[in-house]
Amino acid sequence: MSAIATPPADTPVTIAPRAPLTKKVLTADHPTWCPGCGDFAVLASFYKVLEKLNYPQEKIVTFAGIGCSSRFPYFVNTHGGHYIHGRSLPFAAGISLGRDDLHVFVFGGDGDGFSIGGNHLVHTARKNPRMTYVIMDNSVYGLTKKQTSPTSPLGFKSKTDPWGAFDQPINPMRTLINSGATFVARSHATQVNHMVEMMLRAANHDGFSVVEILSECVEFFEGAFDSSVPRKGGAFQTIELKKHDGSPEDAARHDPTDELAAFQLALEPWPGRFGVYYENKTRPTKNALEQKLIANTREKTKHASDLELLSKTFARMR
Amino acid sequence: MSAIATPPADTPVTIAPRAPLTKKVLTADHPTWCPGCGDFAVLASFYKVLEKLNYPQEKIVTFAGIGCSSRFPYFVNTHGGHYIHGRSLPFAAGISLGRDDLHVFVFGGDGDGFSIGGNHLVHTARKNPRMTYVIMDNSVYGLTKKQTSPTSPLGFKSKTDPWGAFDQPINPMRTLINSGATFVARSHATQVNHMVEMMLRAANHDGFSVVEILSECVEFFEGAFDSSVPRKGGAFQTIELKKHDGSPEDAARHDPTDELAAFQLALEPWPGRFGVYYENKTRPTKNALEQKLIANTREKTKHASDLELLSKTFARMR
Amino acid sequence: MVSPTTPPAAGASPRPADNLSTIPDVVIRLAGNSQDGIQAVGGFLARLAGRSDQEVMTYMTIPSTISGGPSIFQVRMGSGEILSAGDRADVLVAFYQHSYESHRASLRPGGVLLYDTDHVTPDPDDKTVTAVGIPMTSATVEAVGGSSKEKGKNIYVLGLLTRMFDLDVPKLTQLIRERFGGKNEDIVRNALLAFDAGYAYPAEHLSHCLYRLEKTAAAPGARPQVTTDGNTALTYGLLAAGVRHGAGYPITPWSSIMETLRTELPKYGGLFVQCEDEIAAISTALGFSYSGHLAITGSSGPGLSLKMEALGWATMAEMPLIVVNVQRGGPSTGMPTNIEQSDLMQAIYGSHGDAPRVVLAPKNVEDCFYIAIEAARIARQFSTPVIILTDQALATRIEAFDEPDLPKLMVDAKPDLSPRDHTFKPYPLDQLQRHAPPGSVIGTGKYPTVTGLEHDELGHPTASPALHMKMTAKRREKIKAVASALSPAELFGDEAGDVLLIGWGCTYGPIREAVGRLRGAGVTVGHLQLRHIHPLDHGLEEVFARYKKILVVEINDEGLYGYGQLATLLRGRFANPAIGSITKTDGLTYKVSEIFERVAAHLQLGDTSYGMRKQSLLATAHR
Amino acid sequence: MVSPTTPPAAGASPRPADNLSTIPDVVIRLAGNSQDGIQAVGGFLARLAGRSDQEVMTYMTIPSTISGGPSIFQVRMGSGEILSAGDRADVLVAFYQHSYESHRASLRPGGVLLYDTDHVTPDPDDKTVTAVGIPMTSATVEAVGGSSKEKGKNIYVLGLLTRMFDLDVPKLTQLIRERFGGKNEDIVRNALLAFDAGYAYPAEHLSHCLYRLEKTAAAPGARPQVTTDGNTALTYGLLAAGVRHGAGYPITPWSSIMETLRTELPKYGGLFVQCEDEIAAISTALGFSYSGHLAITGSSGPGLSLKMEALGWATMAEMPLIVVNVQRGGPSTGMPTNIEQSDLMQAIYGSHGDAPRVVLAPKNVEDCFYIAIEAARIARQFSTPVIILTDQALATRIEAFDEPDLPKLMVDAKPDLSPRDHTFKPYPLDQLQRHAPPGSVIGTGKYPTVTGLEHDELGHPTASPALHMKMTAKRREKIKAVASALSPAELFGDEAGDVLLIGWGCTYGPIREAVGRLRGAGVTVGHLQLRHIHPLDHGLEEVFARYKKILVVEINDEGLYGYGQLATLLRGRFANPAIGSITKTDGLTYKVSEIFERVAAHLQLGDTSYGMRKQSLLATAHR
Ligand SMILES: Cc1ncc(C[n+]2csc(CCOP(=O)(O)OP(=O)(O)O)c2C)c(N)n1
Ligand SMILES: Cc1ncc(C[n+]2csc(CCOP(=O)(O)OP(=O)(O)O)c2C)c(N)n1
Ligand code: SF4
Ligand code: SF4
Ligand SMILES: [Mg+2]
Ligand SMILES: [Mg+2]
Repeated sequence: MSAIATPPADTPVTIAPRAPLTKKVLTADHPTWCPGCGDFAVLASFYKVLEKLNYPQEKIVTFAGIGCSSRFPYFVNTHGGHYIHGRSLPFAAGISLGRDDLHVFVFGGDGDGFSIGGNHLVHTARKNPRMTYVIMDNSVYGLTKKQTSPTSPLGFKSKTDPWGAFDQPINPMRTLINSGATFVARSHATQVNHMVEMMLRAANHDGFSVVEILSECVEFFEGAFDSSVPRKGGAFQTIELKKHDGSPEDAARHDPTDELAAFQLALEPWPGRFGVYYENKTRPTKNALEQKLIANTREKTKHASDLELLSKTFARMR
Repeated sequence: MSAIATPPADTPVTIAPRAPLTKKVLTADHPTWCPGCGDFAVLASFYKVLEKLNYPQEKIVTFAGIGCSSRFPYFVNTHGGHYIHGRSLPFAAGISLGRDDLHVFVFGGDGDGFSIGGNHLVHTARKNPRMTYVIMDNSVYGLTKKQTSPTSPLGFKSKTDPWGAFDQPINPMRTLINSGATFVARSHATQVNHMVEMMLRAANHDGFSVVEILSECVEFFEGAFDSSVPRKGGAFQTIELKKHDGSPEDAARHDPTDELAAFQLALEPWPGRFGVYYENKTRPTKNALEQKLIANTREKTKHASDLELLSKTFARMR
Repeated sequence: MVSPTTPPAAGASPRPADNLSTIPDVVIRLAGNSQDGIQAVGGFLARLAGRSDQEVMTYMTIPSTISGGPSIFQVRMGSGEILSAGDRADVLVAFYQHSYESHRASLRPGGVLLYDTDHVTPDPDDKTVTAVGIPMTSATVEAVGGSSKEKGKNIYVLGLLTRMFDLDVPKLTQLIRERFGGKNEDIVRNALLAFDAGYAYPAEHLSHCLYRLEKTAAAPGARPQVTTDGNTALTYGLLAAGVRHGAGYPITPWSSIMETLRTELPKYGGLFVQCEDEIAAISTALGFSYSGHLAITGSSGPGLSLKMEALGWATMAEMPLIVVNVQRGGPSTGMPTNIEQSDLMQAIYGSHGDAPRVVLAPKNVEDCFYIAIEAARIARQFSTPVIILTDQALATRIEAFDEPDLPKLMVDAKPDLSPRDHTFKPYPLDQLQRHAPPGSVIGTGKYPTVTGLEHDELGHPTASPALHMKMTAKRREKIKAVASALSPAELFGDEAGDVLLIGWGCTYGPIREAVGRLRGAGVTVGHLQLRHIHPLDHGLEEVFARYKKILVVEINDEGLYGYGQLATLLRGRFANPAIGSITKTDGLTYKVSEIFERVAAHLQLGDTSYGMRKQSLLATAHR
Repeated sequence: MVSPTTPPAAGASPRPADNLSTIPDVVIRLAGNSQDGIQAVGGFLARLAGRSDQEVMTYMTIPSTISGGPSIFQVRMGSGEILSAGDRADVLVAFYQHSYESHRASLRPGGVLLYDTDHVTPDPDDKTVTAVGIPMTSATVEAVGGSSKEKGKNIYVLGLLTRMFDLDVPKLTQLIRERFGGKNEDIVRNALLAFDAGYAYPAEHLSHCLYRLEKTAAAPGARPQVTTDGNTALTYGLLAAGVRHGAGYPITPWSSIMETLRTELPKYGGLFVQCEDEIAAISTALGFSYSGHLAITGSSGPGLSLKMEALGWATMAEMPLIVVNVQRGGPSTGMPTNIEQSDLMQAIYGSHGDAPRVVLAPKNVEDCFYIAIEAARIARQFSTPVIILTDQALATRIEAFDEPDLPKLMVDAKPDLSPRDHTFKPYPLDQLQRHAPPGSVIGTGKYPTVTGLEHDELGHPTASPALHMKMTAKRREKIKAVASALSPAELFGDEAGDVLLIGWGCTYGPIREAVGRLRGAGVTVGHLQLRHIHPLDHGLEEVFARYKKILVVEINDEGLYGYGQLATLLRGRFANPAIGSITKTDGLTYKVSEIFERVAAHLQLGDTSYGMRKQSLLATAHR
């Protein structure tokens, strides 16, 4: 594996001993979100996640597409950026595959991820690059001020469906499980501890991990997720993990490695359950596969230098 | 419903009494495919399907994206066309929604449909416009001469993966079922009768229907589908339909209205089974929903003429 | 002269009878936060002007925060031609300290500052304007009752302005009723309470700043005026043109066109599809067009970039289509709520290959309506994609104009499904393509294929060198022929002389005003506002030849070689070194003074201040 | 003079000793079907020329059927500068009747027609060429054995041509061994059998058409020649430039670049990702660049249209990137296997907004290698996207050129992860942007955001008019600065005079040959082949001023106003009415005679045939 492709994760960096990451260090611009927007809680949880992970600050990358939620990287003091609408996943795959030593996080909305970006989700997922993707689903287009999104429920009255949406919405969990992502979880912006847990597990997953977080747009879709908010009379139902203890209760519990069970869980009626739907620890990452290819190939070419390799090629063209 | 939106299907056309459609009438340019290409059989089957359906010739539309398979429309003597790569579905949705009196068929390859066009599949399917989509899957990029396609199996040696593909391929049946298409079937280019039956059922389905046909590229992926070709030692296993007769055999049979069962069927190991995986006869088409909206709205505006409507609007802007 | 007035108890006081000064027009800038409803007040004033046969133009900014944030709305209304929203204001209404601080400089000397004493403390040493402090917030709360909090102070200010300028109370209260009528009765009542309270603000405190706007009488037989913004005018232009189908994806500032179409089209038996992205949108629109219904798609900058491939197909397949681009600040995501005219080259050249297409640009809000009709006519007649380049400024500003003569203008377009005879070819070399939609019986029995591959006259793919040459020429000559079917832009001002100013899009008004001032300063100057960008109007070379200098005024960058996009295009066409360029990229519309000064600099005029109104008319009105 | 020779029994016959005529170069056209392996024969001849220090250029057509179909391969080889593949052929090898009929006209009077008597019956009345009938098919079957069917007749023809032109047998058999060596031994043996059989074709039947190509000796100390096509040269140029990461999606004729990169990069520790579409491809490539590795993406026409939005982001975010566009016939899907230079305007102006970027164009196969290195240098130094506009003709044709001096040229580029000090700003206004990839510790503790929104120096989004002006100017001035870092194109021919010919891309060779002929005809003519399209080279205006006429020769349409794309650009920049345009859109490279005639017409020269070789040298060689 050449030095160019991937500086090893443990490259010695000549700086003073690090203080642990704190919220203060991680805070950047003041968020431009509307007061009360669910995205604030996601941001707060992400700070906590980074504190716990305590990666070297300069090795964290926070990227996004376009949307209210996609303004996220401006508010996190790490390397990062704001790409174009719907294309952040292939961009982030380039970062991850180019630099195996980095920790890549992508944030975005339901429109960014499931509408214009829907195909990139599937094709990024099937390649399984090491990175974490957080979809902040408010079931509406926030930044463009209330059009129907692919997760807007039937009957939702938006500016593009003033009489109520009637195109069948997608089912995010079903879509994510089907995409081939090797870690799929669901959380809720009113549940900070749960969000932190899900994002932590996603970050620690060796592969392409996705967390969908229901995050209310108070401006354009107030109350969208009340049915899973206990203090609004809803129920926040988490997924119970199968214990494989042979007990009769265990039959109803979930095994996240079981794809069919995950699919079935995704078909449960709204508001459904929260937690890890699917996890596949065995599929190799594209990072690993490409590095293996590089290693094998360089083995075959006897680790010839770049100059030797290219000179040989030209010699063959004589 | 205004005359502009949708000329009624029974618009009297002042032509001589029609002779039934024949292969001769339906044949256009001579196919440019390589001798032995599976696509010839799909074309032959489609002629048969049209003969059986016997629609008025001028009301049939055959459209496609770009690829070997997508050259289809040149070979069928109906209205039709050849659009850009991967975008034929939204184009065809425009035809269908613009003209409810037409019969719209779209053809294309696995690259056109699952790679560049993957997102349009999902979003067209969830809208459920009335049309039929036939994917001619050869598990390779034919027209561009042998690159890995999203359905190329792991290990397939192509020009872009000379050592064998290692990105996880998509599972077409799973993808189609998940897309929200209301009719999903699978067939094989070596099985003309089966193809005809599947395409006929798809054409008669009131909604977005998809048939995936395994169609061998003899030039760049010879033998890809031999394991389901009996004369090459494979097995062509069709789906047995559940009879709901309470018999023990019936438990193993398939009910195409059962989405979870369809998903499970899609997870069967290669080469899997052929037939109708999923069928949903209850979801309304977008054609119907939009027409209902138009009818309701025009009811409310008391069927005012275009001039009356617009004059009123300007009066409000005074 | 600063004289903060301490608030009296609310209550109507008689209006000092008839010592009101009459002024021809006034520029009022309302500065607050976007949730204060200042746009509504601006809208009422604009509508009132429209209903009073006056001219009006508005201007607004949109904050970059997602909701809330500082925002302004400026209205210029009056008699005579109102061509711009005004470089500087005669009246500034400041709701907050930040409003005051950011916008004080925009107030002309001698103008009137109205500020909310509940939030603003003006600079006591500022003596060049008349400052009137009014407890807008608390007076509104008092009038309407505590429940509505600060809501309603916009309407309070409307009442105040109505009093100040002797505006038409019945018309305004009618407008308030119309606007809030659909909602619950309380809202109308509260609004009227606030309006009355503002109107009733003791006149003695305003006595030195009461005016009367010159009344304009409608010409006998004139059509009534309508008041609206450019996106709305364009949308209804499409409806008048018989466009009944469309597809799009949201993006600012295009979205309001698709939202209105989505809501309106079903009434007309049509439909609009919200797609998953801009590529799907143009594809669905092309599907509609193929099916026989001329369709519309549109977007702003980033979305237009995504449509480039499909647009090339439309040229190759000779498919009619209308594409609206509401331009905004670029490149990339750029400045989504600012104006820029930087997508012109892309509109013409953005697709790969030689893919000629028609590009039009409306010059003001009224023209947004008419250009939509023109675009549809061209698209149908020439079976070609037509791009309408409008922009953020036109999209959001309000103007009043004569109500269109709908019975004359309305187009009733049905797909032509008539059987085609034996001469039918989908791509004839010797005549305009006439697309035969599915459903048409083809006499030859050979059904046509539309295609993006090079093809022969029957639509079969070909790699024949001769055919590619002929078909390329055909597509080019067809677009050239469009120019002959259009009426060239009208020349305004001097027919020959020192300088010809060329503009396109929203620069129309400021250029025209600048021309007036330049002529006042003794310069001989003409003005052409090009509405047809591609192909260009016939006969421009003769017009150009009559001027020493041709300056193209645009809101885009000067480029690598010192010329804006239209200037580059004109130089490329005419290779006329007299063509120069005036550009800027601050994301704002031109002020008249900017154009005046830039032209003056080009012509090396001495005093560039000539003809500029320095003092507010409000100050002189009382003298 | 037609004299069909009836085939004798195969067998070597002694070569008539030394009465061979020597010719400087020869143009051989092989016409058959694409599965006949004529490209392989052409390739062998080209490689042989390269190894013999001769010049060579090839030309081929690709059938529009998916596999099979008529196809040609033309080789021009010899001493002296070979700048084009030859307008017409000296030797035509016709495998089939259709080959004969389609290509007979391309044979010069006095040339030699070799036809397969098993398939072709030539016109017996055709007396202007020497026709030699040979049973190529049956003789091959006889030599190799029935099993291989018709396979091998291409190598048989190679043997025949070797004999005819006294080519180097050991070098050729060596090339055959190299080519087929990897496969099983039978294949090599069969190929050599076929070669020998062709070589052994009885000389008496060829006695009146045996020649010897002038030998060229390598200059002392000269580098050995390499022989390859443009796509290959470009790919290895990228490798030499230290580019180790890329992403793409297949499309003809771009695909071979991505295929080679996918195969080669792992050897160099890099990787290439095949993506789901072109948008994902440019996005992944930008991700690589952001991560610190200058990356490459590319496509042809339709795929480039899809990259326009992301390309605008690259300009805004100031991200380095190399984008290759292998141009083909447009618009839309167009003519995928033909040449056209019609994507130039899109390369410059295809994205919305003012999004300046660098555009380069290689002039021949060798230059494909060097331009890749130049592109990488510019992209890194100026942190900007750079588009390389190559084309289908360069991509697929074979030329021989001096092996590059790799030890001098190789670039070893590692991401710069060094800590950035307190002066670091991601978007400094007063200097070139220096992207700090993730992994770099930022001294201020404030980590940078790269963005497509307008931003301040620290990467924070802004809608400030002043900043948008400054940043727009910065992005423009940066690209202007690139011009100063480049060496301008070299002027060839007369330094002043009647006409200056300007070209770009694959027109280099034919223009240069045409210049030679025009000068021979007494015209004073210069030639500039522009490799830097955007920004243009400095100093062009002074060069232009020295000529009465400037003609830009391009393979694209004359556009609405009569000018090709580069001509339009140059007129836009210089407003010089002397700039005229020579264009065509037949999907083929220029013949020298076409350029000569078009220039002659512009200059109103009388005899346009001057200097054109009418007769084949083969005819005169024997006189
Ligand atoms: C190519 C392109 N199309 C459209 C837009 C306009 N746009 C910006 S954000 C957005 C969608 C916002 O919805 P979502 O992704 O759900 O994010 P949210 O604002 O709800 O967090 C759209 C359509 C754009 N910036 N670029
Ligand atoms: C935008 C764009 N990208 C790429 C191409 C090149 N291209 C043509 S067909 C094709 C894929 C062919 O594969 P598939 O869809 O499976 O069809 P097949 O030829 O195998 O039937 C590609 C990549 C194109 N025409 N347009
Ligand atoms: S518009 Fe909605 S999603 Fe956007 S910031 Fe406001 S509340 Fe949040
Ligand atoms: S390349 Fe393959 S898919 Fe294409 S026509 Fe030939 S056999 Fe069929
Ligand atoms: Mg959203
Ligand atoms: Mg395929």
